[in-house]
Amino acid sequence: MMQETISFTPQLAASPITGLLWLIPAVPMVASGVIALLKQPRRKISATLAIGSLSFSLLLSLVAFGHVLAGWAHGAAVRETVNFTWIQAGTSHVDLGWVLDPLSAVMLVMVTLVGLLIFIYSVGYMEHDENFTRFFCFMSLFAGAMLGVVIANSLLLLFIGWELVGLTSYLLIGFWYQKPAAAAAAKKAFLTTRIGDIFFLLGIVWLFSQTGTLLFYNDGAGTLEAAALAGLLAQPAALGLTAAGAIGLLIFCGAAGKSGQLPLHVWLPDAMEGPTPVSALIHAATMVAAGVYLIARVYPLMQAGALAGGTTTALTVVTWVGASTAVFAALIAVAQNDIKRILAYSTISQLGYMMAGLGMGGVAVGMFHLITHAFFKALLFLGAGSVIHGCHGEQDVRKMGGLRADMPLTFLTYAIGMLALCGFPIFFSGFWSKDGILEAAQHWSVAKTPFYLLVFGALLTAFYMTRQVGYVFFGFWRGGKPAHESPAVMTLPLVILALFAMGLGLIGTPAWPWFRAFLESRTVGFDWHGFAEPGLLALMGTSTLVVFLGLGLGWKLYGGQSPKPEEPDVLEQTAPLPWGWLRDRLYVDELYGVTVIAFYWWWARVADWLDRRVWGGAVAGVAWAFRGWAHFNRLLDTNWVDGGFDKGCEELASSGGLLSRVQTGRVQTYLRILALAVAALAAILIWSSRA
Amino acid sequence: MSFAFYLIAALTLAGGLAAVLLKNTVHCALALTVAFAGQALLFLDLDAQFAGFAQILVYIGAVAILVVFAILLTKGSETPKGGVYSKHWLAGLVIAAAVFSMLGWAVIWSVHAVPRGPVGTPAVTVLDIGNALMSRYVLPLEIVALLLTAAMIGAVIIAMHEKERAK
Amino acid sequence: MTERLDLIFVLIQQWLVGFLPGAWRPAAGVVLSVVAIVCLFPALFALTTVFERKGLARIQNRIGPNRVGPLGILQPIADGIKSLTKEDIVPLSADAVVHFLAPVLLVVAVFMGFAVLPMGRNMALVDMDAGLLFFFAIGASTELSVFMAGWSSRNKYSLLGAMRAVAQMISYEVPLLLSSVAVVMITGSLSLTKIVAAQNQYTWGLPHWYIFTPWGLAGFLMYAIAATAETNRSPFDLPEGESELVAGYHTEYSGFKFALFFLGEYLAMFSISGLGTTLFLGGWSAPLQILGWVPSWIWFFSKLMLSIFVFIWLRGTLPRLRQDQLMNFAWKFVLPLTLLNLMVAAAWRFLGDGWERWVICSAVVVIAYTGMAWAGMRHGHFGPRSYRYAE
Amino acid sequence: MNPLAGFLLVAALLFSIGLAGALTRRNAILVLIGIELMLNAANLNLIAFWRYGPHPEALTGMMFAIFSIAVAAAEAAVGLGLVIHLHRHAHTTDLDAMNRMRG
Repeated sequence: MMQETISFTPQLAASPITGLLWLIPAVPMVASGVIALLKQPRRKISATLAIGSLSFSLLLSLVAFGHVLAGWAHGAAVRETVNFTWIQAGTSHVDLGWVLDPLSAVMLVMVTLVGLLIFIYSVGYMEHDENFTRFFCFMSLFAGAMLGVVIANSLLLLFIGWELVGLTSYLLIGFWYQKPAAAAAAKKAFLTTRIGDIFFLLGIVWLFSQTGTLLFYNDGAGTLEAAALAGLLAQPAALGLTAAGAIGLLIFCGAAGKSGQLPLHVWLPDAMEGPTPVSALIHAATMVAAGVYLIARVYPLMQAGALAGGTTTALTVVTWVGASTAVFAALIAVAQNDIKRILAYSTISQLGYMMAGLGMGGVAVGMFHLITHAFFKALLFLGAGSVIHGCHGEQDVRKMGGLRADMPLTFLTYAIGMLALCGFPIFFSGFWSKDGILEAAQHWSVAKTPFYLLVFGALLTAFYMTRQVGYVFFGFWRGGKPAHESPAVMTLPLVILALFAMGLGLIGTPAWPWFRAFLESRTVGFDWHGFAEPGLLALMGTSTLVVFLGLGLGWKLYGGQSPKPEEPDVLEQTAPLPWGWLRDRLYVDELYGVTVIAFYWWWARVADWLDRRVWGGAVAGVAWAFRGWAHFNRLLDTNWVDGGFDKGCEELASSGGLLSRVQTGRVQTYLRILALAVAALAAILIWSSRA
Repeated sequence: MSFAFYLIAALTLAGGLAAVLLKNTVHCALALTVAFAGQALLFLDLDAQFAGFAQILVYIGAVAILVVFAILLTKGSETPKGGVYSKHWLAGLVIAAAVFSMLGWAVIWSVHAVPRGPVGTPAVTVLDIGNALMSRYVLPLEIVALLLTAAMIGAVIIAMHEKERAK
Repeated sequence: MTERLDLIFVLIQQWLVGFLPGAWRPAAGVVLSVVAIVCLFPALFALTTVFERKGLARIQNRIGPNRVGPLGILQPIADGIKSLTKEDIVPLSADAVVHFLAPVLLVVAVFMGFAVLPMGRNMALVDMDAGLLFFFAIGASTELSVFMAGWSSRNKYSLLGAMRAVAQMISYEVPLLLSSVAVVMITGSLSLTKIVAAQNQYTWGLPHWYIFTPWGLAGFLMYAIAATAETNRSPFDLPEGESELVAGYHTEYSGFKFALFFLGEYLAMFSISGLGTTLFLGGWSAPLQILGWVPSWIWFFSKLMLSIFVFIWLRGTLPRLRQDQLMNFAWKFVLPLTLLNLMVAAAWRFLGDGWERWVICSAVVVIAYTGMAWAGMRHGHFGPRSYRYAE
Repeated sequence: MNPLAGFLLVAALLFSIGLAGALTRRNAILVLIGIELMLNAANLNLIAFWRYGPHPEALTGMMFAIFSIAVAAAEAAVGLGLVIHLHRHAHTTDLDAMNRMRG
């Protein structure tokens, strides 16, 4: 017998802040619900609600972060969970819960902080949009869902948040649904990520069938804890994989879909059809990073069975996919002209770096790049938004130019973001986080190719960013109406993000690997000898060299010159053929067009034919048979049955005439009959009970 | 059977009879309130204080006023031409008498079969009633609340004057 | 000595009853109390009429009655004699029986309300378990007498006045009841003596009157508004608006019957003030602990007279409302706020004894009042509006 | 006489009076008045059974009567609303005159 109950009794005595952790996603969600009920003209209230709720979440996240920090300072690895049973069906039950540990604490602070800044920025950016309240409704919903993903202690809760995040992404990409391109992009994003999600769901179901729980941590009974992992390792799957490895790969498919890894990256560039703050928040800083976060979250599962210093099949796949995505996307970015599209490919590329970092260096390496990237990529997108805003909606870099004079603040912050992304040495966070990944790649035991791929990617990154900045901010103005600087509500978040883009590198230098120690709950001290590790300085030198090479190459080709929009690109003049390939995004979309979509087209034709010919024919045959039977019946009816019925109906009509005399339409007649009937009934009852 | 009971019963029945028999509709309504008041007194005689006061509050304070309003709104206080009784008044009277004889017979025949409760006044306070309403009878209470809301909306909609929109 | 003074009426009653044989004593005690009430309140009524006329005169910069007796103190006696000796006119087409019954029913019903009011320590005529319900049940039947008066007079002004009065009384009875229910929720009893006993406690020498709580203050305001309307006093005196309806439902009454109506209205004012005093102002309890030696009935009647003074003050100050404003005010402002007040009272009950309940309840009440007032002003619910004639 | 029987007989009489009124009067409002009397008689029965029944502390009859009073109030409101509507529609409250089944 099915028995469904919802009991909300936490199983563990957790600290007060962990008990209240659910408020962090809940408050923006509630705000979203309230905003959904508001009318469109209520701009101020909706923006206030969204920003206020997220500020509250930020505050709580900071408290949670402080709690974890305090625990760490006392030498304890903080991992507090609150679990509860969601569905109880017979003896088996599905549990949900949330967890507070260094990983989720860091992500909470990042998501709420970046989110808050982007919300504030949106007030300025979306100022003239008629669907202002709808925008903030979706954004708040997104923030809530994303925070839900972050605090989830259950693969199921994570998946719920994951799908909600996908939904809001769909809604926001198609925010200007009047534009056909936006509507198509939204559908594309939704369907493409769904492919990954199906595999992810398969992995979840498999995991549940193997371990009977979806909780990550549950006092030794969670899926990420030793007992369950040992069980998974003992279970062989196909192709020489263990169950743990196979599930890990399935989960990685979901992550690849969401994080735009090869070959499911095609939706992300098109997603730039959405408003720019959306691109910044969802498609650069947070949602696409959710895939990386997912891998980091289930890292024990991915790593299960690895020997000391070794790696697993799952992690190897992650590494290869990440490294090739990094180079692949960076190559395409070189030949793009849309300011946001360049950034989108750059995001894909950087996500590849993170994946590779996770695969080769562990959670800390990947996560560090995730955090720094979130800040500088949000900065770049918001800067791009500011540029677009200032250029009256123009997105083509060839039609800009010389903006450093018109938009000084935007230029300054954009330059900081760009240098951070390129990995300009010492002062910018990107340098340190990318360096961590390169170092891990250098020491990887399986192969050296990823290292070379990533170094090449770094060179390309520096090159295409220089190209973009050269086009946009240097040279002379090639557009129509002169550009103007954006209002303070937009530039202020830029400045704050720029500060973070520079300063965040300090917490992850080899001399003071604070971030890594925090995630792994080790003690840390400041030590110059961190730089003295063999090969490290050489590596840093290499990467610096590569960056300068990229910057210099870019500056040489694009700096200060301002080709007309109609003129072919400098590179196109030298090598038109590969340039064409790159401009057309290496034909991945077309490949899908001739393979997947063509197959579906063909299959739809087949199904259509089947429907028309086979099933339709069968149905038509049956219909014919029934029609024949019906004709036969009609003959019978008209000759035999009707006569009898007519006779009966005449009888009924005459008796109905008798009865209709009672139906006078007078209420009191009815009442009278009713009363008589009651009296008679009472008499019968009493009489019968007497006997 | 105390003297008070006979007095109150007589008052109630007289009020009821007057409500049914009088010619002027408003007088009928006023006689009806007398019957309601007598009924409330009967409740008090039965130690049902709460029900008695509720009876006064609801019936005299609301239902009687409603009836009076309805009479005035339908101009019902004027005596109609064809008399106040319907054509088939004799049939109605006979049926009512039949029902009464049936009920009276049933009461007299079966009342001794009812098991007797404890002698003396039952100690029921308003607090007990409140507790019962909030625990055992909470579902009926909610349903009645819903019903009252529905009835209120329904009555308003039925009686609302549909104005033709001239604009 | 102070205790004796406190219980002086109870003692006098017992002393008087002591002369009778034992079997008659309970009945005689009740009769004595009834006689006391029936004598006391008309006397108070006489005093109040002159007080009101004097007070209104002060407000309007006049002198007021000053011919009969010193400073016009004996004016009510002269008025009484006048109305008793006047001719009792019954209109020819009037329904004589109903015309006669209406004022009698009014006065009887109003007098019955006093039975449950605790006018001092141990000074409630009947300590009924459902006292508050009794009070409202009896109060509801006064509407009927108003209707009877208006209808039986066969005068269109009387009928219009009566219909207005009944509609108004029904409309304002709802918030009146609801604001009292808040008190019942907190006290957990419908018995008025228990309600007073619950308020007769002191912290730091200050009383626990319900008016000193957020929900109590809000409830008292609503109660005062509804009570003013329920007794057809200015600014809600439309049913008797002499400029529109001559004198409302008692246009066709003269002489003693008119005096009865007059008496009935004032008695209703007394009883509703007495109930307000009992529910929100601590009944007969002293305002400060150190004043506890003053006899309890003095406190009750002082508070009663204070309320009467406020009634008079309002009458002298505020202009009359329009019918649509009156109804809108009842259903769109007073009723929602009393409903909210119920929730605030419930929150108060379940938030425990800490300071949080003060903060939360006060905040809710203040926000609701300012919000409603703001919205009302903004959408013009209380502002000027074109008049829709009765159809 | 058994006290319960007294109350029951009074209730039966009241019920029959109400029924007679509902059956013989022409005015729709008077029919409603008759029905109100019948409801009251039923309530009296409930209270009487509660008072003289075996378990007065269970409050069953009392509760039934209280709910019945509440429902009767709703019934009166809707019924009178209908009568007013009918009057507006047919310009009469005479039930004998209202025998058309169509509007």
